[in-house]
Amino acid sequence: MINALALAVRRAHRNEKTARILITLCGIGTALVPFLIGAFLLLKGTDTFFVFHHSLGEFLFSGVWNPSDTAEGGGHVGAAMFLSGSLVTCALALVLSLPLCISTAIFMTEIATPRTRRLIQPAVELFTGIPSVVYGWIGLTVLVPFLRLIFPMPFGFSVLAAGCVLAVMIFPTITTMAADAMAAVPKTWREASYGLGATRWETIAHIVLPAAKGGIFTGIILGLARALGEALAVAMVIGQMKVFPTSLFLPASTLTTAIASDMGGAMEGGEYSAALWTMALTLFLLSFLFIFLIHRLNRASDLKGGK
Amino acid sequence: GCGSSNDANKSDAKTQAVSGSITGSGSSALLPLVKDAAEKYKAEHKDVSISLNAGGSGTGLKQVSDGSVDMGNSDVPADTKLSKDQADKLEDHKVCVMTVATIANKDVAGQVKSLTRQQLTDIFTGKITNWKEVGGPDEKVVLVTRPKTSGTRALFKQYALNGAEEASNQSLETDNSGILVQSVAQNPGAIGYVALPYLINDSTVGSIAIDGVAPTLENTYNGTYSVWGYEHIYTSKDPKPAVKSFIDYILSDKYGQRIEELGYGVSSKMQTKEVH
Amino acid sequence: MTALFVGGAGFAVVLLVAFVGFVIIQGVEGMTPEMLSFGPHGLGDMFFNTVYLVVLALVGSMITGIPAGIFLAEYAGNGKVTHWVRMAIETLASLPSIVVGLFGYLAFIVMTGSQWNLFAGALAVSILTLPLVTSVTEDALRNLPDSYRQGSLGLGASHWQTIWNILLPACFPRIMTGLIMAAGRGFGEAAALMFTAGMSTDIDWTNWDITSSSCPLNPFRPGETLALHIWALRTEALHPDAVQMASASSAILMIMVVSFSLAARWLSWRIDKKMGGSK
Amino acid sequence: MTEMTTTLIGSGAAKATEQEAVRVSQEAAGDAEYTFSVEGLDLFYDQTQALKNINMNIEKNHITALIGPSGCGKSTFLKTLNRMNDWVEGCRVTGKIQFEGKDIFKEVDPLALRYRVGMVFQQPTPFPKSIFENVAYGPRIQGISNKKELAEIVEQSLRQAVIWDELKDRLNESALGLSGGQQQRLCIARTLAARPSVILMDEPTSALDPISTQKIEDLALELKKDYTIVIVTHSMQQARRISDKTAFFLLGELIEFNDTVDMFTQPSNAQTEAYITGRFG
Amino acid sequence: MTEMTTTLIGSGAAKATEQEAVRVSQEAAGDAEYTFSVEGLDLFYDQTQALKNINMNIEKNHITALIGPSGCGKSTFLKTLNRMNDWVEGCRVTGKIQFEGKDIFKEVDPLALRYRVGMVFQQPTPFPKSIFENVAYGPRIQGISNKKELAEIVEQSLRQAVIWDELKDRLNESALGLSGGQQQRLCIARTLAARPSVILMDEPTSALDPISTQKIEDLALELKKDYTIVIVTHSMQQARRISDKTAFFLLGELIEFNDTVDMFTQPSNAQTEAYITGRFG
Ligand SMILES: Nc1ncnc2c1ncn2[C@@H]1O[C@H](COP(=O)(O)OP(=O)(O)OP(=O)(O)O)[C@@H](O)[C@H]1O
Ligand SMILES: Nc1ncnc2c1ncn2[C@@H]1O[C@H](COP(=O)(O)OP(=O)(O)OP(=O)(O)O)[C@@H](O)[C@H]1O
Ligand SMILES: [Mg+2]
Ligand SMILES: [Mg+2]
Ligand SMILES: O=P([O-])([O-])[O-]
Repeated sequence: MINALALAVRRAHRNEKTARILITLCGIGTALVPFLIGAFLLLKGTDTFFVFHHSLGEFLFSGVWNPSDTAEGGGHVGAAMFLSGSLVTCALALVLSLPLCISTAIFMTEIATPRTRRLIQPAVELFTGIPSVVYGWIGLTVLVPFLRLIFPMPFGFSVLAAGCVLAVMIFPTITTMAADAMAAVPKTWREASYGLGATRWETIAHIVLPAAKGGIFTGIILGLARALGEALAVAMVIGQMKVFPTSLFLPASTLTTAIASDMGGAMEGGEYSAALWTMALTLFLLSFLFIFLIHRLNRASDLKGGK
Repeated sequence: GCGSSNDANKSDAKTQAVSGSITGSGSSALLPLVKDAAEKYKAEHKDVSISLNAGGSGTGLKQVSDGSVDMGNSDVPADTKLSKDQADKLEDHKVCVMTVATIANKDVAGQVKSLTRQQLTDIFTGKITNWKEVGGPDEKVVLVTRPKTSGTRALFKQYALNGAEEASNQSLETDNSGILVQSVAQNPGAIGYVALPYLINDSTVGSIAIDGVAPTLENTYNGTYSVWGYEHIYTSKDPKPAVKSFIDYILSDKYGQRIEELGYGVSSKMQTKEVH
Repeated sequence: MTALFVGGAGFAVVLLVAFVGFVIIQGVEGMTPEMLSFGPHGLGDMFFNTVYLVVLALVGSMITGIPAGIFLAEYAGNGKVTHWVRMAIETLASLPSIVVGLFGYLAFIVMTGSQWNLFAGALAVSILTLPLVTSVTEDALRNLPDSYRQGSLGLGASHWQTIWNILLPACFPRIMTGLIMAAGRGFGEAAALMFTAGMSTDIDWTNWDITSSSCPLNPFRPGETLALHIWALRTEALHPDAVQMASASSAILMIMVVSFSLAARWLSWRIDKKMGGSK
Repeated sequence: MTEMTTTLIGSGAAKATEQEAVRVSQEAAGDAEYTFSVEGLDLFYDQTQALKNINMNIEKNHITALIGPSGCGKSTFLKTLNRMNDWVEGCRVTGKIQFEGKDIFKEVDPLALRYRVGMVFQQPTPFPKSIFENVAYGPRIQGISNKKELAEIVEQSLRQAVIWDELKDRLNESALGLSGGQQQRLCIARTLAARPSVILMDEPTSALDPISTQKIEDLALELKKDYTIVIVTHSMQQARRISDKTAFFLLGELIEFNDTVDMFTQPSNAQTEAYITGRFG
Repeated sequence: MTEMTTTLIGSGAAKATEQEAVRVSQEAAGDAEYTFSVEGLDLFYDQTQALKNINMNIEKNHITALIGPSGCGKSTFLKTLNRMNDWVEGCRVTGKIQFEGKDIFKEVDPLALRYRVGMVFQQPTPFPKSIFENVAYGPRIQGISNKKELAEIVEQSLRQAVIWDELKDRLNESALGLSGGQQQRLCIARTLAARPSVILMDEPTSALDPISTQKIEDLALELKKDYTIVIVTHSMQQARRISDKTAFFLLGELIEFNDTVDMFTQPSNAQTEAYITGRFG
């Protein structure tokens, strides 16, 4: 009996140790994946600067995009038009969808009865799962002809079309995050506000929205990250003209569409492919920056909110 | 031969039959032919699986050279896209001749039947921006082109535009020939270029002659139309049996007839000695 | 004021329903029996590839994702390392899928010297779903009542015994829900597969020799998925009914995603009911 | 120190009384005998009845304590008094409650009612804003935006809640950084700033340490000069220490309602006796 | 009915005693005078000290009650006895605790210690498993996998916890479907099944209705024949009703420790008196 117990204890300790090691390995291993990806991108993406001797300034700010598809190099790798294309489409998407996101989130958490909420919430979350190529396909076959019909634009393919498709894509991300953040505002704050004679709007404006600010911003950043990273849906509707996004009604290119269409054919080890890898590296760094921002933001609100 | 498709000695045929997988990618201009050949070939060789992609000649060359596909299809010789070292490691199979045609949206093609080489160059380099400058309707010129990795573009640039670089910042770049045809058909005032086979069954766009010479197979054979090139299938020096057998099939006389039906030219009929 | 918000929400929901409805109806209208067949002219092969690839990907992300979630919820303290691990996993979650696709192409195709194959595609997708599985597992563990942990530890169970015997079984349904969500993500993925799984497929349904490259079950063969097929069809001007094919593919994908999403809903609703009903 | 505090409270209270006078005359509060008089009150949450035929009069400037085991309906009753239950889905009320002679369900606007009947909760509920903004919240809601006027109200309310000295140099810090006891007194100050005449308190000290509890109790005794107070407590000792009247609830029924002294020395009901002698609960 | 239950308990208890004897002799528990003897115990959560120099002996087969206002360290002290505090981040302990003569921090494996010193929590903590599996959990952890043996232990433990008759036909149902009182007794049975010699209970009845409370109290009195029991309670009445010894904690210090009867009739400390007469807390 005593041996049985001692044995059980010993076995428990041994299993504990093994499990802890394995699980820690998996945890650290998972965390290494993005570092690995980062390392690969760094390896390939810095060729532009170290092998082909372009300056970071040229890559970021020059509008001359004419890399040579050879290992000798000698072209121009100004990616400013792709960068600005990405930023403009993301900003446009945000402008288009944010009002809808916030009002839907407010509706879900503050106005809807639990029954309605139970219907709407899954519907909104369903949006998240819709494949981006399907968005792209509908954008291509419905939105683009429609835009060509109602606006004075030569192609239909345009920054506006990309903005619309992205707006629909990031809507669920921002809405669910914002709704979660608002729902997480303690009921007691609402009660206290009502108890002081505040109306629902006063409570939402003065208590709920300020308190949920952090979550809403996190949602916005995640939405932007998704918009920035979307390749195919944008590629299907933006027209992929290698110009700066000067008009809503004209085509343009983004970082992702340029990679998606040119990477496959660019010569391995050539300047063209190096420039594309540098764009991929840029995307990676931007996502990292986004996450960093979210953490900063949350930490700041923790400090303000914590005891 | 035909015996292999005979049901009676099917089991025999199977033991001799090649098997394995073939992957190919590259030239979208050559894709219709390779696809057609694959379908016919597989009818006789049930154990071979063939997967094919477009993507552009550069893509095909790159991928065959890094080994991610077995066949790299290209409109241009390998050494124009790859380094000498890489190109030397590949085996070239010239399977046919491909003619590149200038195409335009119907509204333009109805009025502008032919352009001079200079006009064409001016249009594609962005110097001419309205069709009325070349006798067409008062409509803006919309350039629809292919990316730098395209073999069609390389041929067109070399033989139609006298080597002038097209104005890529004014053009809609399309991933392959198929979508180029669609885009030209959908956009008024659009002009682009595509391999002849894409026009065989297509009436949505009109073709434009160069210096009065229409882009047809006859004109290519007799040397009057100069925008053409050999179509290459590149493989490694020592391809898998299945790959070898497939390429042999394409080059066989039996399949030769089919090539013209699809809109490609047969190499042996070329009367000019130009090397494209 | 209320009207404004109700209007906004209503518009959004109507848009969604219209969108889903449109895709499905348009796709189903254009469908022909041939499209639904398995073979060179149907979508059946792509459908199979999609399911097969997602299953492989899920297995991949489960094997590392669930332990990683356990690590974050149970074993990682609150130190700097944990902070970085968490940040790394969040970064992974927000990486553009095309970047992951490029990485996959480099790591799983070029460096291994292989050709496009389903397995490489599955690995790329599993990288994309890994953070989801990890965070779902972590959240599920964290949301368990503390009483489970206390009760078990108080009886002299070790930490691992507690996790294995009490905590994991208790959050199994939630992890399942997470996996279903991850599957939904996998179905729709295309950008990560462009350079890994290949954009074509050719399989022989009579061939069950797994080493043969035309065997459906061989993961080391090129395998185009439905989502990728939509992308590829866009460029297929030669195919006479490319548009209908793409619409049909969209409809099939949409139906899959909607039904998986509903399944996940239903499952978590069941859990809530069971937990709620317990009181 | 205590002397100073007392005088400060004195002056604050005096001011408050002035304002009270103004408001009362404005609202023509009538000469209602009781602050609240409750008649035949039934309350349902969906199907379940949480309050059963409650009849009770709550006297002005008294502290009324509500006691009873968990789930007996004390909080529910309290929330009904300023119609906070309006916000609860599926909550239905029948019966009549008069506040200063007016039917709160028919004759009084719920917002106006809540301006006059303030509430303090079990857990301190400071908003994630500065201390100043917390206290100024009620007045702002009521439309006061003049900086000087707000500053005056804030100071006066914090003084009344005997927390001015502790916080006067930290008015712009976040209220979330305060200790539990300070937070609770801040919440009382916030309620006072809305210038109510009744304060409802739901177990205001149950989350607090003994010293903070003591402070809140002292405060309640001080405030009762100017306000009517209704307090829910789970501590019979507390009820005994501070209340004038005690109501004992059980399973939604008002079992006994009496002067606190009488209730604890000679309960007229057997269940009350069992409860206050600790035989259950 | 009650008679039957009693006899059942009797037999169960008899069995338990047998086993107890076996175990005690096997483990050579020594002839330690006290189950626990605590010397100079200090406990810190990060910087804050939650227990200050506690000295206390807990006697075998007695019920020792721990009382004191919220936050005084009762739960902390209880958790230290079976080293559940090991799991709390930032918790440091100095001083000495002997369990049956052995230093629990040096000479006893924490898992083995918890096999012998069981714990019942404020909220019932059933696992989301069947009733049977809940009770069998402890034995399984200890390496028992024989079906028949397990079934025997489960039945015996449920009998000891006076819940066998209620549950014997539902052993395969989920434990989450039981009422709060049943769940709490199930948790006690689960603890008993691990065959401890001490049972620590942290406010085991505070989430329960009066009738369930009564049952748990009866059960504690019954169990004390075979087990040493330490119980934290917020109800002085409960301490008075069931405990032999009472310890009064205040702000982390053990203010007074005495026989329950003496403590409540003639407290030797002024603070104790203030607390038990309800002047604070
Ligand atoms: N929002 C609600 N919906 C449904 N039932 C509720 C709701 N709020 C309270 N109840 C029920 O009404 C009854 C009375 O609840 P109430 O909160 O008033 O009790 P209480 O006396 O304040 O208890 P405690 O001392 O625990 O605070 C309880 O049975 C409770 O379960
Ligand atoms: N995990 C922890 N980390 C930091 N401080 C803690 C922790 N647990 C408890 N404390 C602090 O230790 C002190 C004693 O807590 P403990 O839970 O032992 O009190 P208690 O007497 O059981 O109170 P209650 O009657 O409310 O249960 C309290 O001040 C509490 O805030
Ligand atoms: Mg209450
Ligand atoms: Mg405690
Ligand atoms: O035939 P291409 O696709 O290379 O133009």
